[in-house]
Amino acid sequence: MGISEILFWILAALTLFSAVMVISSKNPVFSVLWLIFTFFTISAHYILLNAQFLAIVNIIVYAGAIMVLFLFVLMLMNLGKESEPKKNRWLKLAGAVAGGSLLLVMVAALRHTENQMTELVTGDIGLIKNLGKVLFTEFVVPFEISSILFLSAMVGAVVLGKRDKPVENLITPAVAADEVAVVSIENRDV
Amino acid sequence: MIVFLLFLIPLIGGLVSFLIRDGKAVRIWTLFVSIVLLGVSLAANNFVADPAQLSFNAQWLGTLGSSFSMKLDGLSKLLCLLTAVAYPIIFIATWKSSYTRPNNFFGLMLLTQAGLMGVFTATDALLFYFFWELALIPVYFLCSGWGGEKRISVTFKFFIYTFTASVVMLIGLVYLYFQTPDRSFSMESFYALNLDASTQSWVFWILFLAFAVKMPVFPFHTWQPDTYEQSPTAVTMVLSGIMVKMGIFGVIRWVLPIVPVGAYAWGDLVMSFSIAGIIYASIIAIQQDDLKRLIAYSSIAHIGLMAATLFAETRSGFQGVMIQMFNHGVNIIGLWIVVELIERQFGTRKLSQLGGIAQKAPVLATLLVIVAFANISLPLTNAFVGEFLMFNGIWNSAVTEYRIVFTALAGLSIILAAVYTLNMIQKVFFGPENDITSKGVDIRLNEKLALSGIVLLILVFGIYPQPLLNLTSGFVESLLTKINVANLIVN
Amino acid sequence: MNALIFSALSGVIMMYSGFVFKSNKAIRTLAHILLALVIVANLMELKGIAIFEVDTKGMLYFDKFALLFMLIANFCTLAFFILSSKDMERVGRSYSEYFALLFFIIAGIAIASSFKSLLMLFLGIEIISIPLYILTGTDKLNLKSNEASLKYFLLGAFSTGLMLMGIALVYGATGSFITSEMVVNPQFEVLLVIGMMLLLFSMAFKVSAAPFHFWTPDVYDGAPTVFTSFMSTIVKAAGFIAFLRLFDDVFSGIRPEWKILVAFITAITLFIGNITAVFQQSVKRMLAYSSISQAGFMMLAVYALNSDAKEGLLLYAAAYSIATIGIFAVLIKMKDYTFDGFNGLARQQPLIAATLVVFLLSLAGIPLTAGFLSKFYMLKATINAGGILLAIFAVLMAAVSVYYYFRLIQSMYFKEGNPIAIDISTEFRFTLVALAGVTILLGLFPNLITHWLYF
Amino acid sequence: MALFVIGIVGVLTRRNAIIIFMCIELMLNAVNLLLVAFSKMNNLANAANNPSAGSDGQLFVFFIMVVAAAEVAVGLSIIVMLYRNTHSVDVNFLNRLKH
Amino acid sequence: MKNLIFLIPLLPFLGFLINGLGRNFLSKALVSIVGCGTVLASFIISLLLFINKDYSAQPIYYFDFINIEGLRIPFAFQVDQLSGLFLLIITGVGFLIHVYSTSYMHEELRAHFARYFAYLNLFVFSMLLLVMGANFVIMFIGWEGVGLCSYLLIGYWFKNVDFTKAAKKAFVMNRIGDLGFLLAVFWIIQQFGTVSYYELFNAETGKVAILSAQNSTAIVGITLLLFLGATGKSAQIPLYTWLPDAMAGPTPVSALIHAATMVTAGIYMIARSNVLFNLAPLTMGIIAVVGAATALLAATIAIRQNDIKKVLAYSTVSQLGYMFLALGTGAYVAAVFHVMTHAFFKALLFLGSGSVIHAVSGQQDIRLMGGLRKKLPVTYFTFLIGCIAIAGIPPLSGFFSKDAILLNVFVNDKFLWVIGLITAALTAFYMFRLLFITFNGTFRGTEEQRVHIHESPAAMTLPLIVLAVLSIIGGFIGVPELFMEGGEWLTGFLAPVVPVVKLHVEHATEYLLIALTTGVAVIAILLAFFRYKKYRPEQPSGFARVLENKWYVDELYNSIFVQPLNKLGVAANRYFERSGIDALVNGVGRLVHYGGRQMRWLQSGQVGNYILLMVISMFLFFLWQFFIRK
Repeated sequence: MGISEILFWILAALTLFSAVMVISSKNPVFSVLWLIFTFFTISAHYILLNAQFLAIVNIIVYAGAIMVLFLFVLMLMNLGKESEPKKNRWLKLAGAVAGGSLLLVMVAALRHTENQMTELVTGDIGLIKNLGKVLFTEFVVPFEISSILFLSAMVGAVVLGKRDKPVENLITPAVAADEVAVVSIENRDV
Repeated sequence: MIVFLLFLIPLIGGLVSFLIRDGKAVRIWTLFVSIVLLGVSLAANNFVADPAQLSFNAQWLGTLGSSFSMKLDGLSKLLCLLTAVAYPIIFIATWKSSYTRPNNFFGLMLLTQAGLMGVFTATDALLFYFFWELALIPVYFLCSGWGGEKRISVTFKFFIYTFTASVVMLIGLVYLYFQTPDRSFSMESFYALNLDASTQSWVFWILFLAFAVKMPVFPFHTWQPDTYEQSPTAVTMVLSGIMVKMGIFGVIRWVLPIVPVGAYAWGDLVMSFSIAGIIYASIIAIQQDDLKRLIAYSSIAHIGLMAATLFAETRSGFQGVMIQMFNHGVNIIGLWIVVELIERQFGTRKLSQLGGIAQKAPVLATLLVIVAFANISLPLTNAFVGEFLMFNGIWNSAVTEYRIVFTALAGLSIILAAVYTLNMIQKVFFGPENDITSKGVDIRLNEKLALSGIVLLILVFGIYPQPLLNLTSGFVESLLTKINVANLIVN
Repeated sequence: MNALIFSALSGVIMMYSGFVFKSNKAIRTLAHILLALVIVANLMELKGIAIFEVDTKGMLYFDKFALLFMLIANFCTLAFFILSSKDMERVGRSYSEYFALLFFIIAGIAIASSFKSLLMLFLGIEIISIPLYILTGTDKLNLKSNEASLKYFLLGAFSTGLMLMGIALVYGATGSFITSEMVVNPQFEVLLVIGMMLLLFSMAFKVSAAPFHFWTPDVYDGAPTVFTSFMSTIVKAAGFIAFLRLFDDVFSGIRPEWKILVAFITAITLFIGNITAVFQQSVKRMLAYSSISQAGFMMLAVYALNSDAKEGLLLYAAAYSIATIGIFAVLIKMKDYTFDGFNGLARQQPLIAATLVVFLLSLAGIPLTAGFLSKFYMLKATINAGGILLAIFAVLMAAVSVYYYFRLIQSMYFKEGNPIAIDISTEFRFTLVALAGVTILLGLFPNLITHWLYF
Repeated sequence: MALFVIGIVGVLTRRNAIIIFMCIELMLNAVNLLLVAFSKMNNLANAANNPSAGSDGQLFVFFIMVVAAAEVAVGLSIIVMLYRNTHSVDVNFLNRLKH
Repeated sequence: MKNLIFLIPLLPFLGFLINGLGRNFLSKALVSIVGCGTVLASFIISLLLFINKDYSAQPIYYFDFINIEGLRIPFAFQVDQLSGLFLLIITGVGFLIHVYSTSYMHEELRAHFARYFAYLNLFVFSMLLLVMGANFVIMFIGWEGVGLCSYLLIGYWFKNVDFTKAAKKAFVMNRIGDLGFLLAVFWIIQQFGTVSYYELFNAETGKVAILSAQNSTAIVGITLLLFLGATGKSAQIPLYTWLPDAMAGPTPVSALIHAATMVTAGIYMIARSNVLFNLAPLTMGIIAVVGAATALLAATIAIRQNDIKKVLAYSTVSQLGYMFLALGTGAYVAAVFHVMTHAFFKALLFLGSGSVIHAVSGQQDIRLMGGLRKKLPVTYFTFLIGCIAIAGIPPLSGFFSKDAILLNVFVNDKFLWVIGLITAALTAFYMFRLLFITFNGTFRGTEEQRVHIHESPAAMTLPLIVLAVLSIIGGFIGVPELFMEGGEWLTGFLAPVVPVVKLHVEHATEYLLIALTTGVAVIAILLAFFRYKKYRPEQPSGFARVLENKWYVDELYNSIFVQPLNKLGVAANRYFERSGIDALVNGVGRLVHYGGRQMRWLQSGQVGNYILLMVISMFLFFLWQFFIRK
């Protein structure tokens, strides 16, 4: 059991723990914070898997941009306090049980292959240089296409936010943040 | 080519009549079209010998293995003739009935006729299905648009019932299509099929169901009395005079030759149900107070006999069924005309409210009595020949062990038919007049004309049925060959 | 590729047209012209003339099937534009943006119908979905619209998650996203199966097949009717094309694994769609359920997965889209969306009622309409694939569907009432009649569409 | 895998729209992680001679992030819009559309 | 002469058409001429045939009625001795009845008068078809035709609901028998492949003779079914109840039905197929027993009837029973002989009773008559002759035919002979009871009627006289050889159709029997004379009441057939049709509807539930895929 493996197990445990905290926190703000923590642990996983680029992007985009956006919206709506009414206990239980059983079934189905998944390897494909090359050669079409996606998301945000002044102001930065994120990624790649 | 005309004339005539706004003009136009069609049909039956003229073939839906092919053989000739004969009579008989939006009404009537002609002549299964529905849809609109009080729900039931059965039939046809070696919907390919016994037995049901509902065979008959009751009489005439024949026609053309072994295997069961239906419908008919319902149940009984005979698979039986299809069509249209006249004059169809009309309308009474006796198949009326041959067919059947029981039970119908028909005559025409009927007058010229036409047909084919028999004898021969050969192969 | 690029560009143009033109009419005209251009481009490519040569590295492949479907989709969109684009004015103020989003969706459809890489599938589906989330919510002051939008979004995102998981597992099992390069590692076949199932679920979600259909009625009902019209027809058909392609390209090797699953999903979809539609009082909601039931029929294509199924799916897409767009176009004009709201329409607007009848008959699958033949193709394909019981179940459900479609006919023709229909122009009538004509024409000669696949 | 299911459970059990949304993000991350792992695993053999082998998986992750970002933008704007109208983000409150 | 054969039925048919279509234009005189003339012409042709002995068993072919492969039914006539004899009876007696009717029905409206004659002609036509047909199917056409005509004529006064009901009853009862006939025809077709008499019964090539010996069940079946047909038409147990009710029609119609036509059809048919029946001893036995039973039963009922026509009607049933008794013992000739004599005297009696009814303004109840002898001398005298004839007093016709029957029965079965004898006594008794009550004593009707009583016009009395003469002399064509050298002419005449069976009876026995029969009859007459010489209405009691109510057979039929059928119909309609089958059909629809309503609850509108349901179904799919399927 090498060091990386020990690290892996620790990280995995941390990830799962924080994920559970995300869904079980009463206060949404804490949920967000736990989620950010989860993203960090996942990034750590990426590094373990030698995908450094993704690790960084993950932190920047997710933990940085997206989660801040979440937090922002939460604060805006003043939902910081526990505002969630009691959900039907049975329904909750049913949800948990159903999800749990799904997990069990899937894991059971996958049990032959489970071992394989934990094997870690090293390599340098995760490096920005290599990825960038591939992205702009082989993956250029999807890359361009994803711009359509963004355009539509942008238009959508505009459409949805247009009428009421206060909210419009709020949404626009969000779009801007996304744009920034994309731009930053592009810059980094190049 | 002439067979295509049989379909084309009513189609175009129907489409044109939608455009004629004037009520009078559209009546004249549709009558004209139907008479022209009658002429064509007669010509097709009598003067056209060239087989190329009697069939029509055009490329259509080639990729699906289907083509637009029609043919006039003995069976089709007979039924096309019936359709062609019935329409002018119906139009004449209902000349005085007023309809809102007459152009739509008559247009739909002619479209129905086109569909019927198509059903009777199509030799391609998919085309057959098309026409099957084409005949159904206009009828739906006719019944729902111009019918009685409860028309909407009743017609709806009728429509969904028949539609459901017919789509199941479609599955059967497609299944058969995949069994043909050349992947074709043509009748010849279907006839050439030789499926194994177990397949045949379930395919039989899939196909038969649609026809059973259409005929209708007990216990699929419950849509019928309601529908007949609620439909406008002209439509009821089409429904009962011609459309129910589609079911029998379907069995003859699309069931027996294709799945003979299936038909053989289930023949006893179907016969039992049909015959139970005869008795059942007759018993109920005796209790009916509504003229239309009474006739509807009587029709169920008659059709039950035909259905039972089909599965006896004898020459005499088939001949009987065929001639009876024609005759029953004529007779029941006659009955409906009478009902129409009565209802229009007196505003009621209730037996209990009528009576004594014979004094007020002796001509009507006389004509009705003749038609009614044709309905109970008195000798020298047309129906006797058919029923005689059919009973004989069942009696002499080689495919069922219970032939004697079947004949005897089916024979009860001639007694029960007498009971309800005479009941009807008695309650409607005889006895003293009452408040409702005392105002009556006798029928008008157009009605006399239509009824006399019917009576003439009844008597002519009652005394000299041979032309009709000859028309179908060749067809019956080939049908028997197909069935027997197939039975032999399997046994 | 032509159509994809043209439509994407058109989207961009429309996005800015709002700044240039102030009149809605001008925007509308522009949109029509652009769409016509897209269609021309599409036709050219179908004829073998490509304006743009783009090497997609095997990620997109514009074969006849895809192109033909795109053509159908574009034509239907054109019909939709002509019939209903004027009514989009009533939804909200961002008129040009709506068009932009619609064009983006068309681009997404182009991707989803021609993908060869799971990445493209994912992107295509997302490009279709995200604008739809937005369009659903465009009636901003209407709580129903808001609610529908959120539901759609949450559930859609959830299903995206499923889809991604599925893709990841398939990738794990095969080592590639490109469908032609997939090599199944026998060791991981179970991964492949799970991935397949997850993809199946998410695609079933996108095409609203039961039991993943729950969003459909709510969203279709809540969305502004104009957009419901679009999303329940063209978009759904595109989903099916993608579905069919996915299972044809990727999972045809493990067909025994999913055949029964698909059959089961098909059966429940048919059942739930039809049975629930029976009880609806609102025509709009009825159409939503009807779209579920129609989806059940289209699922048969996935089940059968043969050439009949492909031809049939194209025909089905055309028939179903035309009919539904036509009905929605009239529905939009009505004041009252319930069945009773249609009472007596035949008296007031005989022509429109007649065309509606054609559309309804087509949806119900009555012969002489395109709807019949497309259903027929599906049944044929199914029976060919051995699913005769499924076929019988399907037709029985089709018979149930007659019930609710004919209720509308009954309302229009056989009941008395005074329906309020607004703003019916000659152009509108003309287009409706033309669409009805197309429906019947396709019902008589389906080859008009299907022969393109082979010439 | 477990992460994925936790996401699902989260979606199931919470009724705050934003948290549900977050749980979905969690699911996406689980996928990402898995993809990266697979991209490694599948290219164990040829990692040495082909430097870009397995990059498709990682790029896919990249695209997922892109899409997720777009989704977040749209999703949050929808939530905000709804909040504007109802002052609630409770999904159970959303039952005007049913049957 | 043979060329004219087709005219025999055609003429009455033409008469029917002319009168039927022209009923609104033709005057009564014209109608009468057409009606009577056509029948007369037929009679003349029949007579010419008889005189020229133009009889042949070869069918005269006209056209193919039904011709399909394996079954050819030509429209052909066969006029041999048997049918020739019947032709004479039908057209002859029929003509007289027509003539009688011209006067009897004179008060009817013109259109109805014409209608009446049209029906009458049609009746004759049908009956002619029945006897002339060369095969069973043509016979069946006539067979049903007379049923139809009886229906029309019985219900002639259609305003009266009871009359139309009687007509209906007649037709339906007949139909029951017809069904038997029809089934027999099918069986014949199956067994022999033909329905032509010539091909079936011909002595040389007849298929019955060739094929039948091997399969006696079929023969028994066929004959039993044929007999069932005969019981319907000829009013035997169990289907006799329609005949007394058939009195609802005008009296001449009763005469026509009872005497000349319809009811004799059964006898004709069995005599015609004697070859077949001879092969089925079992059937013969049954026929004899049924015949005897009917004869006795009807006779007992007749004793206590008070309606003049009903007495005659039951007498007819009883006499028909006699004929069947004869048939059952193989005495076809005797049966036919009795048909003929019966035709004479029963027509006479009916027309006489018509004359009486006519005289007393439509009154039919004999309790309200009496003392008519003086007022209606012709009627009385002819009626008396009729009574003597039917009672079997020598040398009137009834004596010979009845004697022939009883002799045959005596040889075959002593017990049945005793019944026959009792019946003969009862016959004599009730006929003379009728005679005495009607004509003797004093008039018991209203004053108005009394004033009105008058003898009928010549058109009515003339036929009475002719028939009376025939009743007297008609018996001589069958005088037994015992009395006259060269007797049994009828047997010889019919020999080509009915093979001669020689009875071996001692002359002494024969004389004894004759004496016995006559003696019994005379005693019965005397009894009747003393009892009813001075009739006073009396209340029936005990057994008499049972008789007056006809043994309650109608009520029995009503409660075991008619009522259950009606109840079944009501039940079927209400419970099975509406709430059974139809409810099932509608139930499917309702189920769908209900299902739709329940399904809606799945669509709760809650996102959480949606996802939960999705996840659960995913879970189930996984479970199925990986754990259940394998």
